Amino acid sequence: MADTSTMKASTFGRSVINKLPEVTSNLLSDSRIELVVPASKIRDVVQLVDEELSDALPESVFGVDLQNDQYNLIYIFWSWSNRLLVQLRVSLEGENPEIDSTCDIFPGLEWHERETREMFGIEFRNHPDPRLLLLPDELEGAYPLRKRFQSDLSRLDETGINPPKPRPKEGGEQK
Amino acid sequence: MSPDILDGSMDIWFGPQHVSAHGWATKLTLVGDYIVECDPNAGYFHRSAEKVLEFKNFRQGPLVLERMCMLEAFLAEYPYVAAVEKIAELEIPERAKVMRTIMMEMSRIHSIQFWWGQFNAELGFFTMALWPWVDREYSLDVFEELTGSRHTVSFSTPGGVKYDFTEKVMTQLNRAIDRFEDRLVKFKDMQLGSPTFRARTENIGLYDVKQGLKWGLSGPPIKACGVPMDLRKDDPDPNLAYDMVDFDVPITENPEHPGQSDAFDRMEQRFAEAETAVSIIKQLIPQIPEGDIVDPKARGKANRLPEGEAYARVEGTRGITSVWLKTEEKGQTAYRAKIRGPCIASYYALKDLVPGSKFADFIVIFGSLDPYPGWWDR
Amino acid sequence: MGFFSVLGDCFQILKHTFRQVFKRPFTYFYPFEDRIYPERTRGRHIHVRENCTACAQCVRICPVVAIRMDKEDKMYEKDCALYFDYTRCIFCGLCVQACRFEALFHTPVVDLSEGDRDDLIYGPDKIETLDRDPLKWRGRRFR
Amino acid sequence: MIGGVMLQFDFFAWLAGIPDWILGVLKWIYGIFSYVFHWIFNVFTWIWTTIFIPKNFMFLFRAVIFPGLIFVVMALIWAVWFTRKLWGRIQDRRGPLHMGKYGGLQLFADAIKLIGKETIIPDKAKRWMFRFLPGLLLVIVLLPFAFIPWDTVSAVDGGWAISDLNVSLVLAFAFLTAVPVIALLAGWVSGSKYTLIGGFRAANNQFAAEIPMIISTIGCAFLARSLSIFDISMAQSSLWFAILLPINLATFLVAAIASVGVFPFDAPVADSEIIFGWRTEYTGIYFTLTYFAEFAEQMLYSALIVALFLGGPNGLPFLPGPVNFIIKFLITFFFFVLVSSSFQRLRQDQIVYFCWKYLLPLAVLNVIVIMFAVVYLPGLMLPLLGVG
Repeated sequence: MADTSTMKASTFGRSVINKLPEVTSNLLSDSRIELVVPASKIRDVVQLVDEELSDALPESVFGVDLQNDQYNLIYIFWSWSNRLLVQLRVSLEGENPEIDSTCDIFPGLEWHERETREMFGIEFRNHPDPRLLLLPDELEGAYPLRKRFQSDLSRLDETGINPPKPRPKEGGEQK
Repeated sequence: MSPDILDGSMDIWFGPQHVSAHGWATKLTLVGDYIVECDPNAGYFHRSAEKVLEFKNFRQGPLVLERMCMLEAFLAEYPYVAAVEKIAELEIPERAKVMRTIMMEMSRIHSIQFWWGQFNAELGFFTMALWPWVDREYSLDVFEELTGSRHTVSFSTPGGVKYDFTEKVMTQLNRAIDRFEDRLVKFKDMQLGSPTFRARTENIGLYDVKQGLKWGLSGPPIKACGVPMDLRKDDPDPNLAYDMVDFDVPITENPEHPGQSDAFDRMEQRFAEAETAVSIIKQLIPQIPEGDIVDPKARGKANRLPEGEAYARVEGTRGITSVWLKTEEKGQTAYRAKIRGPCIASYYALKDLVPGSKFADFIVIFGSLDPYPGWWDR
Repeated sequence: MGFFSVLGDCFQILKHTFRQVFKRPFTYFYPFEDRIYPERTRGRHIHVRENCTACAQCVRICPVVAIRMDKEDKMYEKDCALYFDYTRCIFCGLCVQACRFEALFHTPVVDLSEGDRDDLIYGPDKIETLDRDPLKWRGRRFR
Repeated sequence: MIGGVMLQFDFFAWLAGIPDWILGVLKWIYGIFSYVFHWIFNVFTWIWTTIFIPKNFMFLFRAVIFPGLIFVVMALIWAVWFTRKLWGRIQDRRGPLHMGKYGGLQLFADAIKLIGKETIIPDKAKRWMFRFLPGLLLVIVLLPFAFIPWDTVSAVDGGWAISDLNVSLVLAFAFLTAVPVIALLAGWVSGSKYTLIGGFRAANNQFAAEIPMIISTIGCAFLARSLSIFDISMAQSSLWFAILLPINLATFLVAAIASVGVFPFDAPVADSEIIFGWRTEYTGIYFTLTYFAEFAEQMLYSALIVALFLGGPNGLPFLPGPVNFIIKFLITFFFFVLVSSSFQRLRQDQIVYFCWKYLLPLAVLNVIVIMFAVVYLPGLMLPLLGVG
């Protein structure tokens, strides 16, 4: 707990931006704040979250596929004593984007990072255990949660109705 | 761990075909009777729920969520519904709010009853496993009377709830609550006073708050350390009726190790959770207002949602359960739905928590954290 | 914890278990006794063909594609031959809620087991009739 | 042909000789058959005459049918049914229902199903030992039933008992000590890690429980001045040792449960920790044998408790000895099951701690108290015992 009283979201945002001016903040509500973080600074920001909010709970890390090789990586932390929800948003680009791993600061993020790696193909540098978490070995490198991944609609004909969308084009990444 | 100790070690796979490993597998390295390394493995229960949610519309979505953890189905489906409601800016009728809250607490009681029996079965006391499951039948009767299904309830829908309380549901509900209250008083002493139970659980799986928060633990495993971290108080959902009741966050503090919790504390904590849930339901039952149970315009509004992002959370039986939802403009389905189950943290925590303990205590530590494979495999 | 208090706790537990031996068991003698299923029980469906307008809302809402509507079979205008695949149905109740013409209902018949997988695909003749009274086919009641 | 008479082959003489030849062959064959038949007949006669000497017949009858093998196996089947039914009742269930009246034939159905199943032997298992051990286990567990004194009259005098030795108590414990050795071996030869851990845990259980259990019986042997189980049970004709040695009764019961390895002490077969302990790899008929052996061991300990502490066949005087014994046996077995379904499982180090720290001093204490009582209060004790 940084202070004895609870910390407002805007206060927290300001204190982060003061230390790291590259970060921009975006107040979602009174107790929720979103920080847009450049990919190179993610370790510093997570370190700051750990220092400022001593009871920070790492809720999750996950990716969002924005198509055309654009990805968002979202970190969510919750501090119960400050009633403060911190959401970090990192924009990534490229075929297999890379970012620093933060699971030495918050060990609880290790599996979330593993899952993001296997599902989206976002590499985490210095990750201690970069194995597959949920997927079987055949799907290594298939990245199922990307939008390009072709899912199985083969049995849709049986319903007797037309498929709601046109079928995905050939050349999906399914192996 | 120095390599010469590991020379005489034995790797043993706990699961996936183990009797008590239902949908998970953990690789343990034993030296003698002591575990020196623990490698929890996930993925045996993976049903690609997040990908499935991208193909289901917003009325079908809760069905996927409630199948993540059928023991707390009312709680599990709620975050998705809440996220949809946030994006669509739906108004929820008062009656639906109270009904949701009552059924979510009932679901919590059901989940605790199941876990109570499960934990005793893991400790080798099948008598005490079957007795709470008798009470659980009464909870299931309530669910069946209300929704027509015992586990996969599909109760909440964007804009309200699907099934209304009838006279008979209220009778069943009161009966289940009263019976559970009686039995809880009777069996709490029997459970916590049992010498063999104390011998097996005291000082087993000890961790402190700081460590637990770093792993991402939430809910009863943290509250058992004496920290009142509870979303029902800290981040109250406007669509739930927790502001209508007066309750304290249940915590368990053990004077022998303050700020830490062992398996015994976590058992005690779950009893306290059940008592709180019972008191919440008892306060809410007289306060159920009259009115609609679902917003009549919600069905049309929830068909196509505006573009938006929402993060909805609920204090589940096992910890913070949340859904992060992103929708496209006029999207019929979710663009991205991230399910954050509480048990991914408690299963991951075994990695650091288990080494150093005895092989026979592994299942006690595992059971006391109450992980459910659906929550980490999704 | 003294020795004698531990002994007392042990005897307390033994007392509970000993009493339980002489109580009536909670479970019931299943095939010969059965409980009363509530009205809302989401069992197998029944299709009222007179009310059906073949709007196919139930087919569209079904999250697992368990319902198939046969539109080729045009015996008369309002034909709507529904095929329910109970190997896939998850009994979520969405199709019954989607029906606005009171043409599709759940029944409290929940024991659908068959010897053959194909028998679980209920054709139009089977889905429109109940082969037994759902609540009165078993001998004794329980609870 | 030089220098000899050419014997002309007389075809007709040869032809005339054929019947004799055939007759000779037939006689020869008949001789063989009659010899064999007489031999078998003599053997049967010998067996027949030996068995139907009344003394021999009764011995065989006792060994095979009534207090012997078939009775014990029937009791075993009943015990399995009773245990399951009682567990069901304690756990608010009904237990087996459908086979026979009240599920009484359930065990036959189970056994037929298990025997019909495929026997899977793991690749890493030592095949012959793996096959041999379950049968040996059942035999070893069933053997001490020969020393159980079912009747007030000894076997020599024609009572309903099989045999007795003047050291039968020691011999019974010798057999029972072999059980965890077999469990350990079975765990070893199964070639699996879980079975190995289970085997060692079984050995650990016996290591913990055996000493308190044997010391609990010392008091009985002192008071009866004999190591024969029959003599011990007959020494209780006026006063049961349960009254003089109540603590030893309790310690013997608990140590017996620990030694069998059922519920509070089921670390060897703890199904939530190690899958089924040393029995994990056994399937089909082998599993049935080990399963029976566990129940046979429970029954054996119940019978020993009755014989050593509860007066054996002594009891209501108007009932025959075996009936008295069986009534007491049923009650003891009931408590055996009741205790074994009332507690959480102990860890194996806690089992050793418990058995050695609590059971052993208590057992010794009771023995010492009774020794002093015998020495200093002879007037109080010995007339009651009927041995003074």
